[in-house]
Amino acid sequence: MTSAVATADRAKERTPLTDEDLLLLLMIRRFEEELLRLFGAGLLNGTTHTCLGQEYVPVALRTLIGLEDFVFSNHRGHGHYLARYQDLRGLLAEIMGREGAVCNGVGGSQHILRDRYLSTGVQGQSLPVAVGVALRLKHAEPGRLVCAHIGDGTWGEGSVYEALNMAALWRLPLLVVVEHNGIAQSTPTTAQMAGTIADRVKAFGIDHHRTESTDIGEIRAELDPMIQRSREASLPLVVEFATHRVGPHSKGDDTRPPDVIERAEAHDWHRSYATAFPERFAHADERARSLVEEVVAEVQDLPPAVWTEQ
Amino acid sequence: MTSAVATADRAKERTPLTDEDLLLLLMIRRFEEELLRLFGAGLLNGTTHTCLGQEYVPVALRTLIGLEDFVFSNHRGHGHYLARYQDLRGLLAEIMGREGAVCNGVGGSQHILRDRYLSTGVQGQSLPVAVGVALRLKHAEPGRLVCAHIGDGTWGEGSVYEALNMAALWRLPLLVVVEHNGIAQSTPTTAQMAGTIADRVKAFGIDHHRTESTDIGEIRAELDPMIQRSREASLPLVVEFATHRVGPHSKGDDTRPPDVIERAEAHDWHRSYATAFPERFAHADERARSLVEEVVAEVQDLPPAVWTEQ
Amino acid sequence: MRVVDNLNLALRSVLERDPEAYLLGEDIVDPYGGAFKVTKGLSSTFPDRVLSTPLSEGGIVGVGGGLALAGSRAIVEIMFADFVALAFDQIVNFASKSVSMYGKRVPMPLVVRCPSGGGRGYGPTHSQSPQKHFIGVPGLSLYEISPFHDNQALLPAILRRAVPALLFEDKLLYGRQMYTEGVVDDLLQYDFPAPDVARVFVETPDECDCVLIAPGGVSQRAIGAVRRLLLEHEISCQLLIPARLYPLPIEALLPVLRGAGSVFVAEESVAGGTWGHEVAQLVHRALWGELRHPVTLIHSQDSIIPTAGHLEEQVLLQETTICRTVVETLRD
Amino acid sequence: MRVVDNLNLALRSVLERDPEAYLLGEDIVDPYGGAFKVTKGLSSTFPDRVLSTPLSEGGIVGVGGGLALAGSRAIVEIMFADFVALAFDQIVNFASKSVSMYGKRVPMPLVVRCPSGGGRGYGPTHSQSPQKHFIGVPGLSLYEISPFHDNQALLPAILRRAVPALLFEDKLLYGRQMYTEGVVDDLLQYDFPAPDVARVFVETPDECDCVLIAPGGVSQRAIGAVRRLLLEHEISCQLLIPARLYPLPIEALLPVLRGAGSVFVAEESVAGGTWGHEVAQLVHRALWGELRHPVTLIHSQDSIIPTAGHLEEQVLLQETTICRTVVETLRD
Ligand SMILES: Cc1ncc(C[n+]2csc(CCOP(=O)(O)OP(=O)(O)O)c2C)c(N)n1
Ligand SMILES: Cc1ncc(C[n+]2csc(CCOP(=O)(O)OP(=O)(O)O)c2C)c(N)n1
Ligand SMILES: [Mg+2]
Ligand SMILES: [Mg+2]
Repeated sequence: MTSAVATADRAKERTPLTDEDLLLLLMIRRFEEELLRLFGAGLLNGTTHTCLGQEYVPVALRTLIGLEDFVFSNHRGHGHYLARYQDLRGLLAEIMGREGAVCNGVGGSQHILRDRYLSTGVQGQSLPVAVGVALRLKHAEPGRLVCAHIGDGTWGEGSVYEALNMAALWRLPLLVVVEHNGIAQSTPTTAQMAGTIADRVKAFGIDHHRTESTDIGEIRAELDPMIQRSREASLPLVVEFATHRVGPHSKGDDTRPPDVIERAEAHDWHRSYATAFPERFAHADERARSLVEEVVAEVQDLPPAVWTEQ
Repeated sequence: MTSAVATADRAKERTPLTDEDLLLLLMIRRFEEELLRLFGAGLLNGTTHTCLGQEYVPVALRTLIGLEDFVFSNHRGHGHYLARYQDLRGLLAEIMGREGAVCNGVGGSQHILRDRYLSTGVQGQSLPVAVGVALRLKHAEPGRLVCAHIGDGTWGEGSVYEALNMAALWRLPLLVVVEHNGIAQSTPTTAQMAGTIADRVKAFGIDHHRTESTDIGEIRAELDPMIQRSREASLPLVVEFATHRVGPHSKGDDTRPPDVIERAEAHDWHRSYATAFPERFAHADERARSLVEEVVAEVQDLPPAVWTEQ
Repeated sequence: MRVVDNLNLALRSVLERDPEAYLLGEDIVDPYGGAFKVTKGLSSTFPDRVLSTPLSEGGIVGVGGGLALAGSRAIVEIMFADFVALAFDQIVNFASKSVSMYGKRVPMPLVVRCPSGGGRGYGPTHSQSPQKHFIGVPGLSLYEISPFHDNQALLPAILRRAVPALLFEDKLLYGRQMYTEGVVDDLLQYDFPAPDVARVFVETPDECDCVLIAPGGVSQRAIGAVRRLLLEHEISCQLLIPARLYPLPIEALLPVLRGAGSVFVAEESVAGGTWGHEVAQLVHRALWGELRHPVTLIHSQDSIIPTAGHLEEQVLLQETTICRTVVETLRD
Repeated sequence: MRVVDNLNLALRSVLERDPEAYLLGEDIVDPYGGAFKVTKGLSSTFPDRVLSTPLSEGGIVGVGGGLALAGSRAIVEIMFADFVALAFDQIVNFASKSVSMYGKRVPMPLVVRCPSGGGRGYGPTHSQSPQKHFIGVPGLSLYEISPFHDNQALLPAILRRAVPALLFEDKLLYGRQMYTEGVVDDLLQYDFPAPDVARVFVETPDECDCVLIAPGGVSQRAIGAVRRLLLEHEISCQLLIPARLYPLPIEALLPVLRGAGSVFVAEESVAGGTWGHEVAQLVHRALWGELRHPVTLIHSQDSIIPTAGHLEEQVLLQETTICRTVVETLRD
């Protein structure tokens, strides 16, 4: 309760955001909701992990991470992709296995590669790979960095520590973005993580910053100088977002008690922005909704994706 | 230079130790030296990693760790084994592949199992296994613990962190003994480890204690209450020994510059005890030497080990 | 009873009868009960011995190895068989080696459960059949569940052998019904010509044009193919499903294979170095001269497993592939 | 020139010609120069691109994958092939999959070097030949060095193919001499009937009683066996050594195999699901009816590899085992 109130209070002090950011936030939200609807209606095959509640993370980062930087995403990656490319159609086609799919329907929701953006479905695997990319960037393209998104549960994997060690030893421009939503699939962080992410990171001599904010402007102001430094000094950095998973892990598999779900919803950026900028919000939401609906209608009618380069 | 002097000074203040401990220390030392000699003479096959300089670690621990506790050793494990079982013959026969070998010559120097003592040759592999044993002990034999020896270089392996996390989460009686000798094979710790072991351990909410001492009595006094607590409260504990590898990594492969080797030798417990208790030392050394020589003579004449239980 | 329920009961009865048995895995405790619900209800009854773990596949198999080493029985669930890759070292270089590398036999009752296979659109890293990568590890056995083999008998038997084992569980099989009382359907019956080897046949078990060997996960497709071969092509094909894939009890299969002269192996593994290669070599050595053609391997394409349904279908073993291969091979 | 020096030169020339090439591994920098000295001198010339790493086999193969993905060429040394188990996930589920799982071909020039094999008394966790566990991974190629194949040609060719590769390097081979100019010894010659396939023969390459196929690490034992077969049993045996083990260029071998009617595969792998099984299946399919007996697999026992010399010898493939198996098989 108290925390819900606190969030509502802070909402009024939201820093303004551009129409583009607001639209992007809402587009991702609508996209994810639409996916769950399509699954429910039996129109999607396989599985998916929506980023409901966490959309603001990649949207906040997108002005700080350029197309020449590498991004490693994970299973919960639709927002990461959309914030970077605004490509509703390519992603939906990928998830539905239709023509125009960004990976020809081969990778699906969890395995996407586009230029310098890559996601994989095996937790923790990406960090050593990101270290390798950062090693190259350091030599070949100084000033550029690698941004890798992982969840809190992924800190169970040993590969994370092997990677942090090398990134620190070799002073590599690696930004690890931890979306700490307090849960891994069904397991609360308290049951899968001893100690804290902050301490684990600092133990490798790596800078760590934690933000509780869901305010795009505030987050950018906080992170900009740190990310700049990581680029300029070629140093790893871990940024931890205290965030909240508003939806199920994948689909229909949310076994959290109602009060926990409520608490997550109370922290949703969505409410805060709706309260802070009601009119702009409603307008953007309308637009996001129609954009997504259009794409859904369009993609559903496309022929199946064709895969030639096996 | 200064540190060599400091060590010499401290030597005079050595706490007394029992004849048994002194003999054990020197027996291990002679055993390891004898192994290198045998290798040099072409009488041994395969490889070996002596614990020269680190003998005092298992000797100090032996009164704190009972036969009902489990011990996990590693590649540098002769001292661990001998401190526990005083079984020169079984170990030498194992290394030489002769009758009476503790593992019938199958495991060799690095792979030894005897009752609740086990060593393996793959770095980092033992810690998750030790967690499993500790899980059982916690339920089935409360008060007992698992002691696992690893080196500083082994902190590069992800399995170490997976294990620490589970040990802390499940509050298991696991004592990790880190023999931090500043080097992994040929690579100095500074080139393979970012940050510190202390911080890495604490980041998992696990107690950490570092000792610089090579004094058996002092070490026992320091560690006894902590190990007691780990048993009683069923909690993990990491004890880090700042130690020094006086010999090569395996055989004839010491590429360290002379001053680094000298520094290691200056910290050798051997000098300190020789200075502190010259007569007892000489007497024990004589005895150790003859015990080892006897065993070598005896084992060399034994027939090859027989392996039936494949 | 559904296969998943049979497996759940089997796990429950192991935990019930053996107070030293542990079950570990990611998200296996209630109310979630595991990604595929195999462990549903177990943690509520055995809260101390059914543990949800962090995401640490290598680590938890290591923990299982430690439990087994110390005298417990350990069952570890890997959420998707694909991730057993992360535990390769613990399985191959610790648990399996420990059985013999210390010069004496060390009991290691450890079962690593691996939900495997595709057909659900989970994509390239969540759909694999990695059985083949674990063949030929001294000390390691491979098993696969089937709708014929009662896991309430199989699981305790595996643990009693006290060597590390991988148990592969086809994800699509979970929702299927177990067969009972020797009846597959209106046309097909089954029996067990050897312990742990199920045989599906038409009318008389002693006559057939060919034999098809398949692991449990392929049961449905194999049965479908056997039906079609009979109904559409008048080919009588016997199907053999061994519960233990490796070491394969080849002696037990030989009496059935001997008569046929024509042997096929169907598996979902992608091409190359598959389980079928192991089967084929054993059969070739045993029955050289009695075979009309080399043992024919039928498997998925040499390809990663794509996500989109229509692409996945092109890659993965299908009933029709089995059928067509048998018909074409017998025609030649 | 010793094999280790040839390999060292090959690595040097890759680093020299390709400013984007990296070499990573534990203890590989000078003055140590790697556990087997293969990388000696390289870090002194290329300090920024030859890096000693922490003990993190999984991690460093991942780093190699990242370098390759980003446009570099990466070579990673695993100190002992046994430890490649720790990198199984990165090899199978990242590097190899990335080549095709994104729906388009992604170049992944990554070579993982694995010093393999026993015979040096290093014991069960430092003596293995894990080739077989990596067969049949879409996108992954397996190579093995030999005293015939010049690594200065092989290594750049592997990198040019831009798919992930494992390169197995028999530890005992390092100290041997490379063969040159078609001469093996007083009795035996060699040629390359197909690119990357070496053939050892007596007098005329077109006639022989049988063919023996072996990976490079078995060269010495295979050559020894070929000599003894000739001298002691008057059996003329041709030896084929392909540099690429998987996918095996079977078409290139067939012309040689066709005449013989009798084919053997010798490898150091312990029994079960070996590379030989893959070879055998390809040969059986291609030459069914022309073979006098099934392809005979000769390999190490179904056992962990013990440490003591006399026990190790009982387990590992020996020249005498090859010899005896050929003689007995041909006699039957
Ligand atoms: C190696 C591996 N183990 C298990 C899984 C199955 N899995 C997918 S997501 C997930 C939970 C991840 O939790 P977290 O890192 O916190 O990310 P979140 O889902 O909360 O965004 C699990 C167990 C996987 N994909 N990879
Ligand atoms: C997984 C694995 N990688 C590499 C090795 C080879 N190796 C054996 S000991 C060693 C160095 C270990 O360093 P450390 O942990 O500091 O122990 P120390 O040798 O200093 O006692 C290496 C690289 C191994 N045995 N296992
Ligand atoms: Mg999470
Ligand atoms: Mg060390």
